[in-house]
Amino acid sequence: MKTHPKKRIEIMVEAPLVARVLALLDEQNVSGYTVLPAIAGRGRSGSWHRDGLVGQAGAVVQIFCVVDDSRVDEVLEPLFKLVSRQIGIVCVSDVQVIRPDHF
Amino acid sequence: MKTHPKKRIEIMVEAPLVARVLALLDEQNVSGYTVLPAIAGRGRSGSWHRDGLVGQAGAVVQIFCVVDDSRVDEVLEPLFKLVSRQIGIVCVSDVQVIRPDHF
Amino acid sequence: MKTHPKKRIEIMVEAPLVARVLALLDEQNVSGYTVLPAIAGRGRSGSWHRDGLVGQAGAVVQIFCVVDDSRVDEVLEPLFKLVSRQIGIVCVSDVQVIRPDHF
Amino acid sequence: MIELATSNLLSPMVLFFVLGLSASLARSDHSIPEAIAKGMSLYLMMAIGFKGGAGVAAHGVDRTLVLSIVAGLVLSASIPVVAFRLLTGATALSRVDAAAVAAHYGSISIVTFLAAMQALDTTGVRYESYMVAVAAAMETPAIIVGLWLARNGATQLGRGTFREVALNGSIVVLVGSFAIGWITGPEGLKSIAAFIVDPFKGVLCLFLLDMGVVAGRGLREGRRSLSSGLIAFGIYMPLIGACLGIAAARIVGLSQGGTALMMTLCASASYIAVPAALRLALPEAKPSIYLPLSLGVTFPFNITIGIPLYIYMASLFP
Amino acid sequence: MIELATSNLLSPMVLFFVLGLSASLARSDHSIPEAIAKGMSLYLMMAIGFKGGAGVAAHGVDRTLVLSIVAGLVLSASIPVVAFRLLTGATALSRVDAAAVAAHYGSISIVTFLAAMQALDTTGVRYESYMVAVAAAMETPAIIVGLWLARNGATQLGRGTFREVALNGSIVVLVGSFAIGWITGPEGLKSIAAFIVDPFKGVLCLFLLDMGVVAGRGLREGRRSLSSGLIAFGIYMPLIGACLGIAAARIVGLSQGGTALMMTLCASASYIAVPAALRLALPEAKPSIYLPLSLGVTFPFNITIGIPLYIYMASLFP
Amino acid sequence: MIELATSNLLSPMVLFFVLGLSASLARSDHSIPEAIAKGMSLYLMMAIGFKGGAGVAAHGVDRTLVLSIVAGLVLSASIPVVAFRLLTGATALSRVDAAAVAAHYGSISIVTFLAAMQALDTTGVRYESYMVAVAAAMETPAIIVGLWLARNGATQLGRGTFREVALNGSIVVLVGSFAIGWITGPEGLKSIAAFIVDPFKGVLCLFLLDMGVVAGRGLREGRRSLSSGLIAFGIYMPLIGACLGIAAARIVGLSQGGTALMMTLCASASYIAVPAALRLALPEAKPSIYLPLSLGVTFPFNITIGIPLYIYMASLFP
Ligand SMILES: Nc1ncnc2c1ncn2[C@@H]1O[C@H](COP(=O)(O)O)[C@@H](O)[C@H]1O
Ligand SMILES: Nc1ncnc2c1ncn2[C@@H]1O[C@H](COP(=O)(O)O)[C@@H](O)[C@H]1O
Ligand SMILES: Nc1ncnc2c1ncn2[C@@H]1O[C@H](COP(=O)(O)O)[C@@H](O)[C@H]1O
Ligand code: NA
Ligand code: NA
Ligand code: NA
Repeated sequence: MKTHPKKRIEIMVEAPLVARVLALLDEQNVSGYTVLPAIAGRGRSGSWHRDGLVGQAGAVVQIFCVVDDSRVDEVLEPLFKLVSRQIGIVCVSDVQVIRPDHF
Repeated sequence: MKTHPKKRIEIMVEAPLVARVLALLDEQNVSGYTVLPAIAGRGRSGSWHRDGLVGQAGAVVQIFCVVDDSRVDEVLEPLFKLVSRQIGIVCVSDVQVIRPDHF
Repeated sequence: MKTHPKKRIEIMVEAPLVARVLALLDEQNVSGYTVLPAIAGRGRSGSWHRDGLVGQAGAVVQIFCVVDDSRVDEVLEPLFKLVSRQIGIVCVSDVQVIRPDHF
Repeated sequence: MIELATSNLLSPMVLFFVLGLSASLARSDHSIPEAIAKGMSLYLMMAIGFKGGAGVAAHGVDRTLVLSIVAGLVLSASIPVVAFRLLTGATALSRVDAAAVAAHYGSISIVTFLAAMQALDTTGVRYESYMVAVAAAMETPAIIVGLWLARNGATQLGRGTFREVALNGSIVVLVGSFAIGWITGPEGLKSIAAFIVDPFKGVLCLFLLDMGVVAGRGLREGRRSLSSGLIAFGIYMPLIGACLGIAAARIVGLSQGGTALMMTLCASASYIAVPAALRLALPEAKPSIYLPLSLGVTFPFNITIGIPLYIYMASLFP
Repeated sequence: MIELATSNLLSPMVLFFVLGLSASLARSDHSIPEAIAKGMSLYLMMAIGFKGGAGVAAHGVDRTLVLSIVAGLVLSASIPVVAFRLLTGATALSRVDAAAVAAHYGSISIVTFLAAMQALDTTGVRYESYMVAVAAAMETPAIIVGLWLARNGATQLGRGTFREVALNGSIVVLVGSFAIGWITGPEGLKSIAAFIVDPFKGVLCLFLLDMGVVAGRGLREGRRSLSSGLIAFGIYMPLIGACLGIAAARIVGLSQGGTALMMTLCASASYIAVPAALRLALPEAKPSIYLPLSLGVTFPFNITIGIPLYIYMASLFP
Repeated sequence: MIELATSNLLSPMVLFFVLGLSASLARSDHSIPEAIAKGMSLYLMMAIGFKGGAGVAAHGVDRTLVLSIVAGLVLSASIPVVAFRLLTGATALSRVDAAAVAAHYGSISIVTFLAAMQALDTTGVRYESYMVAVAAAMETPAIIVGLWLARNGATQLGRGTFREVALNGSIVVLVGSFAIGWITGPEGLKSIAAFIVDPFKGVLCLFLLDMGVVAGRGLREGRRSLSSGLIAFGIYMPLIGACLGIAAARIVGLSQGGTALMMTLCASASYIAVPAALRLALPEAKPSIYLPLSLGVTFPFNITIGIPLYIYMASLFP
């Protein structure tokens, strides 16, 4: 099947910040995004585990967003500004999609 | 370590359809697949959030499946037919595995 | 934005083994990792489903870890030794990151 | 009537619902984990089914039981036809979307039913314990009729889909618990009453808090996707359903409380079983129409205003 | 006996289990979230531990308590040897797989134990409250013996693994709650009885519904992976265990109820602690054999037929 | 005092907390799913709020209520200033980190408050039912003052952040349930007492087991990241808070029980609302300092030693 190259932006960000990241993605008019749960992790700022927790602090959530190559920079720049002081990481990778018009 | 190229097919599909997608993957004799939960998202057909929900409608789930390059088209074609009218997206990306015989 | 190539190691491993895999990643001094939940799957050793389960046996969990290219082999070798007899798979893929010093 | 409405509106149950709804509309980050919502729903299904079954064991099966179930099946199958006519006449919905919405109004919302039972309990009006079986019977027929309407008279519900619909989790627990309650009778009920009877109302309050949050989310979505004609439909259709319900209840010979419950069943719209079934069998129908309408408009209307109204109407024909 | 069996089979508890099992075999999509299942399990462990400890505080420690625990340890360590012999003799399992299965039957299933206690409560037979401590004691020895059998006499349970096994969550809650119940005594029990005593039976019913679903899934898997010889083992091995249990109980001097519980412990097979431990310490053993066997065959057998049988057998030696 | 301390330390509640803490420090894999922890927290908020509101409905509003809330607001805003001075003087924390820690100690921990109420109930000391409203009032002011301290007097709490903080889930449920309890009064309370009153203490025990595990995790993290000066602060700061609390309570004219609760509120440190708010409004403050300190040091101190001490101190001024 014919597939078309796109970019997958993946954002690991602390839970209290999720609403802001999603608002930013909405502003950038990305075609869509998905939020995935995570249960534990470790990074420079220590380790965390969701089990037994009630509050949001100390948790990290994953957001991914498939966008067109041409839009990567537009999205990354404000995103990086938003999360640069926060706990988390941002990765970009290549994916192929079937319906290019969808993104 | 020597690694071998494979393809990772990733399917975001609305929850009521999961059983059908898995049945299709079984039929296609893929070597395996994994279903991951998602907690929220937005796409062309609006936004959704799992919190507080009892029913399956309005939720999207992620399924991924690592297959050999040679099998991608075989799997994608019926898959695309199944999900084309449904809410969701399909992406394909490159991965490397250690044990090629496993897939 | 300028991005830098890294590798994403992805480990699907049965839940009872997670603590050992994380301990190994700690020993290898990777800069971080994240554990993601999974809800169901199928592989050579049969299918599984988390729903309704109390125990850990029969569940598979996903761990991912972004590392520098130069470190992939160092991490993969002991990792493969640890999980080779267990249920699960290991994949490696390319990603781009913004802050190379982070990894 | 005013008194009844006030006492309903000021019950903990409805107030918790309003709390959840307001929090959601004020965009509070309040949220109840999916697992907890499912756990409570499971508990409520188990409790309501068991109590209903034990009630039947205590009072025996009579002709009214059978007639009520038949009436329920007929209503669930015919209300979608009425709704479909109204929708194709009064709104700009496509045939498929109109049929999808219609299916929701023929089927039922168990939580609305529970809230009505609780309101009757509070006011001391008695009702037939087998009404929960009527509720279960009304869940599915509307789906089949809805698909038939969508396909212009050509039903296409495959066997696989049918099983997926008929064996969906909550129906299994509801009907199964009803059967177990019936088998073990009042004795069985007594042995687990401290779990399924005593805390029931409190759990329902917490569940309605959650439902308020979810309904508020639906309402927010709906503000964007629903026309005013559709929103009006979400309010007058329950009233039409309730009228059909009262007529059927009188023919069947239900008690005053049973009549109010039958009206509630007819007035309520599904937002769990039918949407899931339609995503499988009628994917071209837009969930962004039927979900907000059922969940964000009709459900809050029934919980706050509908239920006391139906109880009042039922009391006019003693 | 017949009466006992019928009353057990028609108890809400067993009927909910059968409901879950049937739903699962009929491939209903019914499912209970993992978090809810874990929450219920936690509750049951806490309740049963606390009640046991408070019981010991009320009745004091006697010689039988110590003897029963010793008997439990010995049985947990010796039943795997018997099972291993039978398996290597009567089935085509590899040494490692036979040892893995054997370890499961030496260890215990707490839910089976709870169901037996509930059945005794219903029939009014009393039992020693410290039996829950015997249950806890029997959880681990079988694992060590199983590994020893697998490695041909060379145990290789590293210190890390041992801690992982011994400190697994449910043992900690069970033993900890027992200790707290003991310390705070009947006074402490009274203060939280509305939580851990009154709704207990109802929660157990809901949990057994879930266990039925899970067992049904195991059974479906097992149909593919288990030979008929193994399935037979899953049914006669509990009976052998029960006989060893009755002998030990009589030597120790347990009451009639305590005897039935000791039999149940010996007859039941682990499906939580042992599988997790073996995945760590004996990864070459195939979980597709031991999990379906323990969960899909022995567990349903014990819940439906085993328990009334053991109670009956215990009543023959007053 | 000794007696009070012993009876507190040997209560099921504290013992379950110690069980969780020990299991966590022994690195047991014991864990309670996030959803269950959230569900229990929701239940406790709902129950405590409702009971408080129903209490106010029964006893009426008086001058002390208003004064207590004003006192709470003032304390919540001024304790961070005291804490900030101590931290910048006695530890090597940066300005921003000191302000962040200070904000935690001005705000409150609801679970500590619940444990104190339960301890009072056990010893039979009465308290004002509106204290839960004081608790709610004390949650937020400390955050604003903390940010002001961090920014050197220039508050920068955007409107968005403010709404996120003020409408956070648990405050909404607590205040909402308080309002509903007030509206529906003792009548409403009676109707759901079997859910929110009877099992309350048991649920609190289970929740404290969970909190023990979480606190143990915090303690383990803290061993690495906290200086001994900070750990000392985590123990003497609650005592300073309690002294401020007792002074305020005497001025306002609270009862003996109310005084102990006010002291507990002042002594306790937030670990839910404040950390989340600070991650949004003050991301440069290190959570690896404030979380372990509040959760791993102050919280266990208050639960085990603090609460009986505050109750004792309050009893000295009848
Ligand atoms: N190299 C990595 N690979 C995978 N996940 C990471 C990595 N680094 C950080 N994370 C995740 O991001 C969270 C925050 O990272 P940090 O800001 O480095 O503390 C961690 O707790 C992990 O869950
Ligand atoms: N570009 C995207 N990136 C990530 N997830 C997406 C994207 N588009 C859609 N999704 C996910 O797929 C679901 C259905 O998409 P749609 O069919 O466009 O409504 C959304 O709710 C998202 O969870
Ligand atoms: N090809 C695959 N694609 C995605 N997930 C897989 C694949 N193979 C195995 N898995 C996952 O890894 C688990 C263990 O695999 P196995 O060791 O093959 O039984 C499975 O249950 C799946 O969850
Ligand atoms: Na209806
Ligand atoms: Na056994
Ligand atoms: Na404080």
